[in-house]
Amino acid sequence: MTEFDQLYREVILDHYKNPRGHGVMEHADAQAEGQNPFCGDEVSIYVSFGDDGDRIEDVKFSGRGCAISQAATSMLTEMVKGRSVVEIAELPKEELLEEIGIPLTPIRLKCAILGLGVLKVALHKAKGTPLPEEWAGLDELQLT
Amino acid sequence: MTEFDQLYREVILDHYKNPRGHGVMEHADAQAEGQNPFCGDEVSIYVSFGDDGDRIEDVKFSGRGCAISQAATSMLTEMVKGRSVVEIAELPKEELLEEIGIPLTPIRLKCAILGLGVLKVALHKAKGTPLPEEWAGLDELQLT
Amino acid sequence: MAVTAKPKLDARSIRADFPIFEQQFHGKPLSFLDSAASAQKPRQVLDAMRAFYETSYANVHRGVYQLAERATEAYEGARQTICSFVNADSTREIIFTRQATEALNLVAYSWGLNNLGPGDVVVVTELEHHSNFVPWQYIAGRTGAELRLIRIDDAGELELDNLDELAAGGNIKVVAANYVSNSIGTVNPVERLSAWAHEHGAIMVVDAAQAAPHRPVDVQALDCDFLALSSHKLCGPTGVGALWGRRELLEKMEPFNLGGHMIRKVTLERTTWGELPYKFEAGTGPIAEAVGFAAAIDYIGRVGLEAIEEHEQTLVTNALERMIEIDGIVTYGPPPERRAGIISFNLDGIHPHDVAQILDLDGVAIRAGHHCCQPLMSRFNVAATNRASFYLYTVPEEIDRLVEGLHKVKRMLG
Amino acid sequence: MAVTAKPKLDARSIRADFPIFEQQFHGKPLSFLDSAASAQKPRQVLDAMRAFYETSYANVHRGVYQLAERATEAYEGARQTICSFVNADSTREIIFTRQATEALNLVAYSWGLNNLGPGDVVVVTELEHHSNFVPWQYIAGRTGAELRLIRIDDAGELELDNLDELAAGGNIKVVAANYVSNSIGTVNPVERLSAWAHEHGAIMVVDAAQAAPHRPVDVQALDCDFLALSSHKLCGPTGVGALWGRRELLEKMEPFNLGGHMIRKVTLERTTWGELPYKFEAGTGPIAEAVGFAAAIDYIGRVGLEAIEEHEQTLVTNALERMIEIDGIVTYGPPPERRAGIISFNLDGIHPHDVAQILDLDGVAIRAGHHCCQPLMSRFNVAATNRASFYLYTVPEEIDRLVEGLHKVKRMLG
Ligand SMILES: Cc1ncc(COP(=O)(O)O)c(C=O)c1O
Ligand SMILES: Cc1ncc(COP(=O)(O)O)c(C=O)c1O
Repeated sequence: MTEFDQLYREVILDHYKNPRGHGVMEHADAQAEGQNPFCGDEVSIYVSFGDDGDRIEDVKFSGRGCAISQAATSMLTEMVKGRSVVEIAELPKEELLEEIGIPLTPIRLKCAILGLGVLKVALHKAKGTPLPEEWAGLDELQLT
Repeated sequence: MTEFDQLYREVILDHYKNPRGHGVMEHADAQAEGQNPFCGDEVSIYVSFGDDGDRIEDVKFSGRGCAISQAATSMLTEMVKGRSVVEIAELPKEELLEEIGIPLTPIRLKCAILGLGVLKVALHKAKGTPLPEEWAGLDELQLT
Repeated sequence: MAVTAKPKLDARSIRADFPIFEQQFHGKPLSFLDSAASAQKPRQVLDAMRAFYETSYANVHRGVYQLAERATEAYEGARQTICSFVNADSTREIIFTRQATEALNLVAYSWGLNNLGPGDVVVVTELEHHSNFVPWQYIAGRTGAELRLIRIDDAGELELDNLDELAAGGNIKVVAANYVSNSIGTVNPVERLSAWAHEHGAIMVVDAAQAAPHRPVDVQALDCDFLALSSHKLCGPTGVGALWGRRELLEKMEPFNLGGHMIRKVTLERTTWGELPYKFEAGTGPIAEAVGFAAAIDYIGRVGLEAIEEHEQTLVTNALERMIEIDGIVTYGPPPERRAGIISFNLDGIHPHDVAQILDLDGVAIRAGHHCCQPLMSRFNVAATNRASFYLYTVPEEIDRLVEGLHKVKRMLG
Repeated sequence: MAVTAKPKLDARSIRADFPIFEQQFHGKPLSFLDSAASAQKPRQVLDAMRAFYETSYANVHRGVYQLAERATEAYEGARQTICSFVNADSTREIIFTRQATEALNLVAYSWGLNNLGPGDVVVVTELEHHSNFVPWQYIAGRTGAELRLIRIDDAGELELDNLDELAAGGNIKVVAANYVSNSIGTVNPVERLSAWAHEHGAIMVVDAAQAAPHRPVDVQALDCDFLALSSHKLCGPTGVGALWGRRELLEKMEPFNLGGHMIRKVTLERTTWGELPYKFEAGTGPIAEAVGFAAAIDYIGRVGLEAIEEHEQTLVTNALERMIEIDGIVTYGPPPERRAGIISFNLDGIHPHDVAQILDLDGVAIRAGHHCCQPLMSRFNVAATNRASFYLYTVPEEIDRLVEGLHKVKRMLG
């Protein structure tokens, strides 16, 4: 397998070209924006909860980013749907990285986990779930 | 000639061990203190003018410094006595350095010309003779 | 300047001076098209620093012993080299800093904190690198002064027609601009801005970090008041830069960093400052780095800045011609004759990170990002661009590789 | 720390790592007894920097291409090395600066300008280097706070009995002290000062520029809030140093220098700051210098700081014993067991410049001056002293040469 094929393997390209969950949600129960300070990419995440309020019913995202960040956020939306808020608030990034399944340098890692971070911020704001400091500050910019 | 002999040649050692014009002048017509910022050495210079006020009658100096600065200031007192204020205000440092007659590195040069600088400041303060900026600021510390 | 025969530059033989090109990346030779971020270093510079450490190293200025004298001579000699390089009047006007950024902060803090207040205006351009933008924004904020922007047109050139509107209702105190834009290569009319600044009684601060590697910089001709440089952009080491400042201004300014070497006398009650330039050089200086900086100036001086500029212009002209043929490409910036060897561009719909990543797999290194110019990115309504930048060691084949690479990116992700 | 077998240090074989000793001065081998001003560099450090420039150089952090990744890895790896070296919790607490002086200015400006005011007191010691004295004096002056001194006794040790008097009638906000005095070698009881500072709700700022080359420095054990280092004093390159700061404090602080790399987002209206440590690292960092700094830490780490300390103590004990036999000599500072490898002295009636100059003619390099410690010089009522300082490459014969040289000085000028 060439390095190209490794990095842009088919599933990544598929999610990149046909992102799942791409769009804006009008009346989201939870919402956050965030950005990757290294490249300036911005992502918005919208969440609706199930009737019990404990479960993620739907997730959408908008914003622009590189193939890795778009594909990773697209995969993320599929991954979290139907799972409990608490579970996702605690989801280790490794689970997402495994799903992505490509070798990432530190700088591309930041692309890959941006969407997850913004999702965690959204849950934190709506539900008060804990936000480990690794993820803090992503949404600091909403005022500007 | 060894390097030592060059640097500490007899006349230097003589002026160092038996400085001419060393002391304080009670009622000086002109006076200044100055210091070498690189080593912290301080020199005070006292001048009395002849009756016409245009000539340097006597010069004394106090303060402590290295052999080069002490010897140079001692030589300076001999060199300027009887000469006109204007002439000394304009005296190029080269004239003193020639008299000293030893090879000086940049840092030792500052030692050698400290006394001359302070003398020029004293004349400037008493007589308003011009003070090229090379010599300015030597006495800035008298307030501290 | 006298009219001389056309300068020539042999990029291939220059390239042999740079050890970095001796290795392969991903099995391919390196096309380093990111010199605007930082240039590679020739052996001559590395040798000069090594020799300095091995034979002449000691702390400078106060040592009486021979080694300290040698080190001082080398350090002050480097200052002289920089002084001549920017055509300054005196080495007292040359202050060693960590880089251009610190040079600009020095001016913003030391001049700005004490001279700005409510009603005052600081003017910067929309083209600025954050290093000549954020310090002014911050110090303006602290002092109550206002920050205003000289806007650019769609070609990335300063809009100078409405300068007087910009001046309305405020007291212009500082005009700060880069000489060459690191993002899109625009060469700015600094002389004209200096004249305008001085008409208003303002100081003119020039960020020459990106200009100095590529074209002669002459503080007299620019008629500015401060000018900032970085060594690492012109083939010198990291860790050193310089500020040139007009002596009358430097003399009236408070110091910035405080500590050893910059004082005249310290007592509990009061400290007095040393002479220029030491007043602004607290602590042990970037001694070996200054030696390397001077060696780099000598190196590019031997090649000739006019020759470098011409070489880059040929490359840019050629590259632009070929790049605009790529379907869906957008390039930013002015025509080749008014820009340095820098091309910013986007491939429609493809994120710069992906472009840079795929090029890298073929050994072609370009930059993708906001290039520390977020206000400019906002102006062009993008989050990031790709940037290819050329320097004296760039050879024409590297442009072939860049263009081929871009076609490949389109095939893969388009 | 585990009890280990007695550390040993073979100064002669260490010396062979330092190219500077391969040449002669005035026809004699070099006795470099001025390491307290700046240490010489081993081949290992010079090699590490050269290899970095030749194979891995690019600007760090934002580059997507491989070379930039390598450079970033090396730079961040160096941060990790420093983090372990001072036993910090996290690399986020390690900020690269130009040297200790800038590290101390960063704290004085960034913390001090925003936290000090009238009624507040900054306490420094009479032993301070200007770099940990003048910034506090200046910022205290700007903010209306008061500067007070912890005095020393005749042996050059801090007088801690009347600390509470010192605190009377003021609100102590900062206590700043060096860990080892560069002038007379005193090792200060920093733990005790930290405890006292914290009792009063003050921050404890430690200048470890002179300690770190000679003994283990552990920010947890010292329980301080900020600690400053310089690379060049511990066999690393010039142009780089580091500040360690307690995260909670760093997070609340305003940035110091502003510009590229330290921002999160820049707009005309407002700029937000990046994460630690980048918030405090504006502009292109001292990249290769950081790599050299880490290589130096590795080098002295392999020798062992305990071994270095013991080696220096043996030298100091021996040197002091022989020096005090010289007629008319005055030495300053505490007994060998409470000092680093530094001896300050005066030969009655002979100016230090002359002493150093005559020693230099025999290839013995010592320093003569105020050592950037004018308040201390005032305390001892001298304008200057001679200072001989030892390091890991110092061999016993150099002490013989020093003592012989001093006898010669006395014969010549006494
Ligand atoms: C125009 C311009 N200004 C300032 C800088 C900042 O340079 P440095 O990071 O060396 O301070 C750069 C480099 O990126 C630049 O291109
Ligand atoms: C105790 C102490 N503090 C601070 C400094 C300043 O170090 P630098 O000039 O590397 O900032 C020194 C070095 O002279 C020192 O010995």
